[in-house]
Amino acid sequence: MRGNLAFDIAHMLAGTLVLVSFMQLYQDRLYALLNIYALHALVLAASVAWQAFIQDAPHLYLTAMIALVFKAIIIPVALHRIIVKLGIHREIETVVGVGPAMLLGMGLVALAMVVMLRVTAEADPLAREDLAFALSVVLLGLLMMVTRRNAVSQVIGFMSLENGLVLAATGAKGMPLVVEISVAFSVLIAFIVIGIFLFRIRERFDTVDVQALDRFRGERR
Amino acid sequence: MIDALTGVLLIPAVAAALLAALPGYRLTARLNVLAAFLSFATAVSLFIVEPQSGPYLLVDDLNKVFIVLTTFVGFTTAMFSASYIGHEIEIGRLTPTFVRFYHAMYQTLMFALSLALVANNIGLMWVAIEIATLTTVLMVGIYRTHEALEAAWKYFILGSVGIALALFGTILVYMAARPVIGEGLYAMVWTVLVTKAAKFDPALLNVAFVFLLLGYGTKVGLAPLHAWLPDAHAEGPTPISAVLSGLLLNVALYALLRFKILLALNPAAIAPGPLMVTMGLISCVFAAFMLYRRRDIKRMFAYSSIEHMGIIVFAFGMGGPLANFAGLLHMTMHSLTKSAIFYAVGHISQVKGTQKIADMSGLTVTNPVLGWGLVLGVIAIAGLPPLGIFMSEFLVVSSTFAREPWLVIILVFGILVGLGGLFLRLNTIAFGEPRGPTAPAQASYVPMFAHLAIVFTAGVYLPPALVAGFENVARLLG
Amino acid sequence: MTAAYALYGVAALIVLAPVAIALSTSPHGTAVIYGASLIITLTLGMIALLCLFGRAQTPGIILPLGLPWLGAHFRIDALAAFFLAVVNLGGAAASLFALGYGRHEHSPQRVLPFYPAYLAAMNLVVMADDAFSFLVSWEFMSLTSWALVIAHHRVGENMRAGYIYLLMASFGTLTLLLAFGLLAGADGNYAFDAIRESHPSAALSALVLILALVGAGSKAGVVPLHAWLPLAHPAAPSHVSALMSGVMTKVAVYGFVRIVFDLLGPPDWWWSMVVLAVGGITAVMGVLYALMQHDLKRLLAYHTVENIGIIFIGLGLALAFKAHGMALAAALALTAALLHVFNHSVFKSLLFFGAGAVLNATGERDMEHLGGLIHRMPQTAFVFLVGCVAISALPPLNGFVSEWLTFQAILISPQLPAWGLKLLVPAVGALLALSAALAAACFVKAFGVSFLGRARTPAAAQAHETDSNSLAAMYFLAALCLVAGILPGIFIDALAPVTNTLVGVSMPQQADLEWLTIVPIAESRSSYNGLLVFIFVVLSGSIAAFAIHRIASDKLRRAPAWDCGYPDPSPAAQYTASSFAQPIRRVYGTSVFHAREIGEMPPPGSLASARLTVELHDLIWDAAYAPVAKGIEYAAEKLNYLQFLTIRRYLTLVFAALVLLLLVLAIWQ
Amino acid sequence: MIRDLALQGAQMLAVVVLAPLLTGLVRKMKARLLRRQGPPLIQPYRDLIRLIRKEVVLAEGASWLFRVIPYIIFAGTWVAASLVPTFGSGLLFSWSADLIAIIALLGSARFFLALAGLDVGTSFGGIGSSREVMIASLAEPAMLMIVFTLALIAGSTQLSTMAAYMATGEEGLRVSLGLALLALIMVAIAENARIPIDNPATHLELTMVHEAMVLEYSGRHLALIDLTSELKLLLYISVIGCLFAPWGIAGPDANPRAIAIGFVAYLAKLAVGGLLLAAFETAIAKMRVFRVPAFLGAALMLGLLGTLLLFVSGSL
Repeated sequence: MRGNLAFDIAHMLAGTLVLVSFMQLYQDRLYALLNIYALHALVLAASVAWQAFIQDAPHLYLTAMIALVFKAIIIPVALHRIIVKLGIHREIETVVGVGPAMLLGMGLVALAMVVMLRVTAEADPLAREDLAFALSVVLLGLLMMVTRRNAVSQVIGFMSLENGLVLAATGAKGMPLVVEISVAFSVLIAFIVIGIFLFRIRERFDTVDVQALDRFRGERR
Repeated sequence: MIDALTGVLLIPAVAAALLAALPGYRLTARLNVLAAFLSFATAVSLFIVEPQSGPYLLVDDLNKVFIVLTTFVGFTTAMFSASYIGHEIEIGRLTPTFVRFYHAMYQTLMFALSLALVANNIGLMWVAIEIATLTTVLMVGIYRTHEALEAAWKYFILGSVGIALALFGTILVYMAARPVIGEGLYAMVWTVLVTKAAKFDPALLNVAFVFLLLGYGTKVGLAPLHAWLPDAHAEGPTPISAVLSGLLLNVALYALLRFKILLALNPAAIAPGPLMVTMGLISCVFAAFMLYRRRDIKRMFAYSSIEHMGIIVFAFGMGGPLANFAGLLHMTMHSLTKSAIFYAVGHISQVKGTQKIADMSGLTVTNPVLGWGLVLGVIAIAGLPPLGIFMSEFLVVSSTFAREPWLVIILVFGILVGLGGLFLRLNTIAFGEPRGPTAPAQASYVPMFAHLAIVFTAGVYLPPALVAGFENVARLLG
Repeated sequence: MTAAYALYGVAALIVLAPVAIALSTSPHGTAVIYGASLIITLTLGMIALLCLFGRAQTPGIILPLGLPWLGAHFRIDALAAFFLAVVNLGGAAASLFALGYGRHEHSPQRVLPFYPAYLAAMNLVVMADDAFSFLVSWEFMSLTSWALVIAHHRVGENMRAGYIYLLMASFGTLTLLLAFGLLAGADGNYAFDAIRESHPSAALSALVLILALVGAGSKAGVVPLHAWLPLAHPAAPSHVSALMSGVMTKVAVYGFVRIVFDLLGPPDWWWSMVVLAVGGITAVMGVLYALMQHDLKRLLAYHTVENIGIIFIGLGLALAFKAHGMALAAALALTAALLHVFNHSVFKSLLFFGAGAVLNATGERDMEHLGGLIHRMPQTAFVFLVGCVAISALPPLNGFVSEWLTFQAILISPQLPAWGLKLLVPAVGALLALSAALAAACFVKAFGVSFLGRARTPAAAQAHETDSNSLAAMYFLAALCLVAGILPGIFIDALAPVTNTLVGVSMPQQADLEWLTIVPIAESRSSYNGLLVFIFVVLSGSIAAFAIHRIASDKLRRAPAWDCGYPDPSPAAQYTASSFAQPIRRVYGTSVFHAREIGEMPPPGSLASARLTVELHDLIWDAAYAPVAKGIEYAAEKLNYLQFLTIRRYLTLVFAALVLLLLVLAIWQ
Repeated sequence: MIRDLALQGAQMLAVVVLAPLLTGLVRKMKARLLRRQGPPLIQPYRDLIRLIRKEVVLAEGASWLFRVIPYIIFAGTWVAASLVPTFGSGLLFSWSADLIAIIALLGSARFFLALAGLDVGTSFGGIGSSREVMIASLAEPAMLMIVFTLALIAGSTQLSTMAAYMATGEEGLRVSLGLALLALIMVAIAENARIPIDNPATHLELTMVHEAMVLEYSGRHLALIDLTSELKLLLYISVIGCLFAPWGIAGPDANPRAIAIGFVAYLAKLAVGGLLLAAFETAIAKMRVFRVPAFLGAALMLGLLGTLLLFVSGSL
């Protein structure tokens, strides 16, 4: 009975994460995007916590905390600051319209399902579903990076991608701590480096638009 | 008691901390060389006494050679960068603080690379490669010119995406291993995985391999994941270009190989061969064509690295004892040759004060040693005898043509086109009427010629120990 | 054991290279290096002759080099011995010549180190007994010769020549590599013995034949793969040109013979069709190209193409006979081909030496700027003339003998059953005859325009006789031309072991025939005695001279030229090289070169001089090479856009790759 | 042995002695056909003797080669001519050079003559030798094709053997034989610089070939060259004679009577050949130089056709 319920809740949380990814994909204002990302991290934290509960693996609570504090609060705030400082709180110019992006997202989720459900059942269904969702989140994050022109939103896409990873990692029962550490570590480094870069970029150009970066080529045609 | 294995990791780690603390360019440079040499010495000692491999670290035929290779190239590059960075400070492209940072990062990179090689735990390996990536990102951006920043940014974005994909793959491997091996650490320990790989869930392994191929393939620089590589090589300091081409690509490829072995051991899983062959061919031919329009000398050789990675991946993808042997040999030879070329290129661009091919000409007249060194390097990298790469290309082509004629013809076409591109530029760089500044280079030619000498020797004679190790690995790779 | 000594010699040559680097700047460097290589090549030549005449099947040697599990195999069988002799004969002559010629080299450090290495490489190719050592030496040979071609790198066209040469050479090597890949199979039996054991299927060996023809042919300069040859050979210093034209092309022929006659199983009859056709076309095209040249060295290079064609005709006939089990005829054809290999290496080296001497004396390669050299450098003129007569296949010199044998082989070929051959062989015979006649025409032009007549430039007028070393080398080769021409029997017998190993039998023993005649099949059928012909000609000539001078007058008076009453003092009024070739150009040029003569007549009353310009098109280049270059350029241009995408686009690429692979997974199973 | 040697000697002598006579005959006939009196038969001998007596006037630019060449070409042609079976096929040294070698000997003679044309460095010499080699470049292959045809029929390139085989007449009439004969005549005309290819009697600058080459020669040199060309004419007629009219040729070890018969027959052949040539030359006009390739190309094609027929079927 409990297994079943546990399954449903975990399933629900993971599904929510995918849903939130879709919201990110849909959202095209920077502030709103930040908030949605915070929500994303929140949901992640919840699902990780739940995993910790049902796997009664205490160290996962730590991961949940990291996700909650770090991703749901600190990073959004910091990014908010940067946006204000850079004065780029304007609309994000997306490459493809929201509609097509959503459709693409649907396709990706379907693909993720097809690929993952191939997995034979003796890898337990919970892990299987989780993986399927995680994969969709990863793909959606990537899609977001691809469809946004603005550096900040690309960073957000990247981080939601990493959320997908965390989801997968926690879904993997009994995975050694090394993974969480590395994830946290990677997010930390990622953030610092991005910060440095955005700072430098601020120094150099008046935009963090990646295309502006691309104008400075080693080798012009 | 510290055995050689931990020594290889400890020395660079300590050195990194030390170099971060110590001021003064001369001292740090010397220290850097010293540390690199010490780790090289310890690595060599691995051949004499083979330490016990535990759940985190291991030594086997596959990584032994690469550890020695990595530490050796690290050592020679340190020597090279000592003279190179000195010149950079003189002309004021780098400030002492950045040099300190640079040296610390250099040792960190060495640490990460060695760790990636000796890691017995796929998670640990991933972490190591990630550290390596991040450090190189910082070093590529060190000049803080527009181009450098842009290159670093590009490298960073693409690299971290690659890292993420690789991590996902790693997790999937764990998921596949868990039902068989059971939860916990040992489901990520390489030596254990190998023994049980046959029983893993094939579908999971397949997905895992796709992610690992793309993730680590980004580091290897396979087209179409290569985009970071040319700019990172071109805009970073030349020692870093040497290390990138010579070591980082190898290490990433090494990680890929480990997982290929896993798949090879599982009969039900998708054959990794076709995927690798396809990507290899694409990279080889694509890079070969890209050589023709290059105006920046470092970018050109970066593309040639992509081409060779393509050849190597093709070889492993084809499989078979000979092709695998050739692939391993090619990895070794390429990293030695390419780093040697970058040593030459570094000094050349310092003499000429530019990296633009159009502005350098007649080097063999003005700086004979540098010029002929470059010519020799290009001859080696183009796969002409009697240097090492010819042997590996000979083995790859001749051993696979009977099996897959059309694919091999594509490969040969790529090789030929690449050769054409390389020599087209070499002719203008090394020969003809001299152009540009012709000051003699204050350079240490030792590293370059040491590498070329080794490559030459290997082209004529391979030591049996090396051969035995490679043959074991080749058999393992299937 | 002899193989070991030979390897010592090669090792000595290789050691010589670094020594040369050290000595290249010192004044004695030239003398030391060339002297040493002269001695070594002579020794190697002796060893080769011992192997050839000693008939001793020398055991192979396996050095612990090259592929670790295979080792480097070296062996000197009869075939190898013969080519070894050719290589080192040429090498010795070139070294002797260079002892004098090399002194005028202005950048010796770019020639000296590569020269001995080049010699060593050519020796190794011939001695190699496994695929890897063979290809390493083969490509090393190309590499060193490339370095020599671009020795004078400041001349733009030399660099271009070197570039094309290196590309074609690597192309050839890779083709051979594929051929060996087929022969050795996936598990890599690279040793020649192992390859001989393995019997590939018919289709496979046919493919190997094509690959070998392309690979070795591109090095030998077979049309249409010859494009690099007339560019690269003249670009090198003359003694190296002599080596490249006279010797390296023969090494290429060796590669072909080794693969097709030795390693490959019994031939299929249609192979010979391919080889014959290629040979015939090469012969005629080569000489036609040569006729259109007025650069002396380039003309000689194109003639190499022609002679390679003649050699391949012989090889093709040998293949045809071998395929139909006519061993004796095959032996005849093969002997003809190999004899021509030797002959051509001799007189082509001689001619290139002569061209080098002229180049030294006048600084000119362009025949339009030469003329009258016979007065200034009579000895060079004499030996060059000998070379011209020899290469034009005129009795009593050696060029005639080998072509005569080839004709004899053609005359046996009606007995071949295959219809294709029945139709092809006579045509090839006609082509051969045509090329012989055209060659004579071409060398009348070469010698006549550059050595006879009046000097066209001051440089030619102030020419001086070349040095004694060069002359010694040229006289030696000239003597060899005569000896091989009047005593061919000896050389034919020397080739017997070679044909024995390749087709099982050899031509009948010639040496013990009376009057040293050569009789390929039977006296009633055909025979030739160079010695007697030579003696007769000399005798009757001297008799006539003697008689006339004794009984009639020997008075002589110098006077201005009569020239039908219109003597023109300016040397420009002489026939130039291009005007000499004009009638032949009118006959063949329009079809082969799309040659057009554009005459611009000034309008009546204007004092402008009329102009006649001739434009020639190298159709093969336009059809085969230019498109490839264009294609690569185009592809490079198009692909180059990928260097300039935005990061997002690159990410899209990654993303697309991921999705694609996942789709593959989803569809797979 | 001695006898064979004597025969060989006789042959050598005979050809040299008869050659001018033949030329004289041809000239006389041509004159007669044009209803002129014409020079006496022995005129060529007189010319030669006079030329030999005269001193040589050597152009200033001439080199040593220029002076040697007349002897070389004379020797070459003479040797070639003395190896052709004329009245007897039992020549001692006939095996020392087969038909191919004989052609090649003539080829080397031409090679040197062409060089001589270039030696003094005059424009006419250039014209002559360039045209000469152009003609040769077509005539020689044609000749070789003819040789192929005949050799394939007779199964030998040995002239004496071929003559003996032809004499048996067991071959009968064959298409390729006819083709070969036709081609051979065409080549012979071209090689001997006769009308319509070239005019031995002209000194019109733009039409002459052979004469232009030897323009600078005088005295004994010129005599030798004239004698050489006369020899050449004789040689070709004798070749045609011994191959296509092999009647009366004395066998290897024939008695003096047979030899005498052979000699008479040979004289008759020469006479007939000369007559035909004269008639032909008077009947036809000289063609432009650049029509020559077509003419010789036709000869080449005929020869090739003959060979092809033989290759394809033994009975045509």
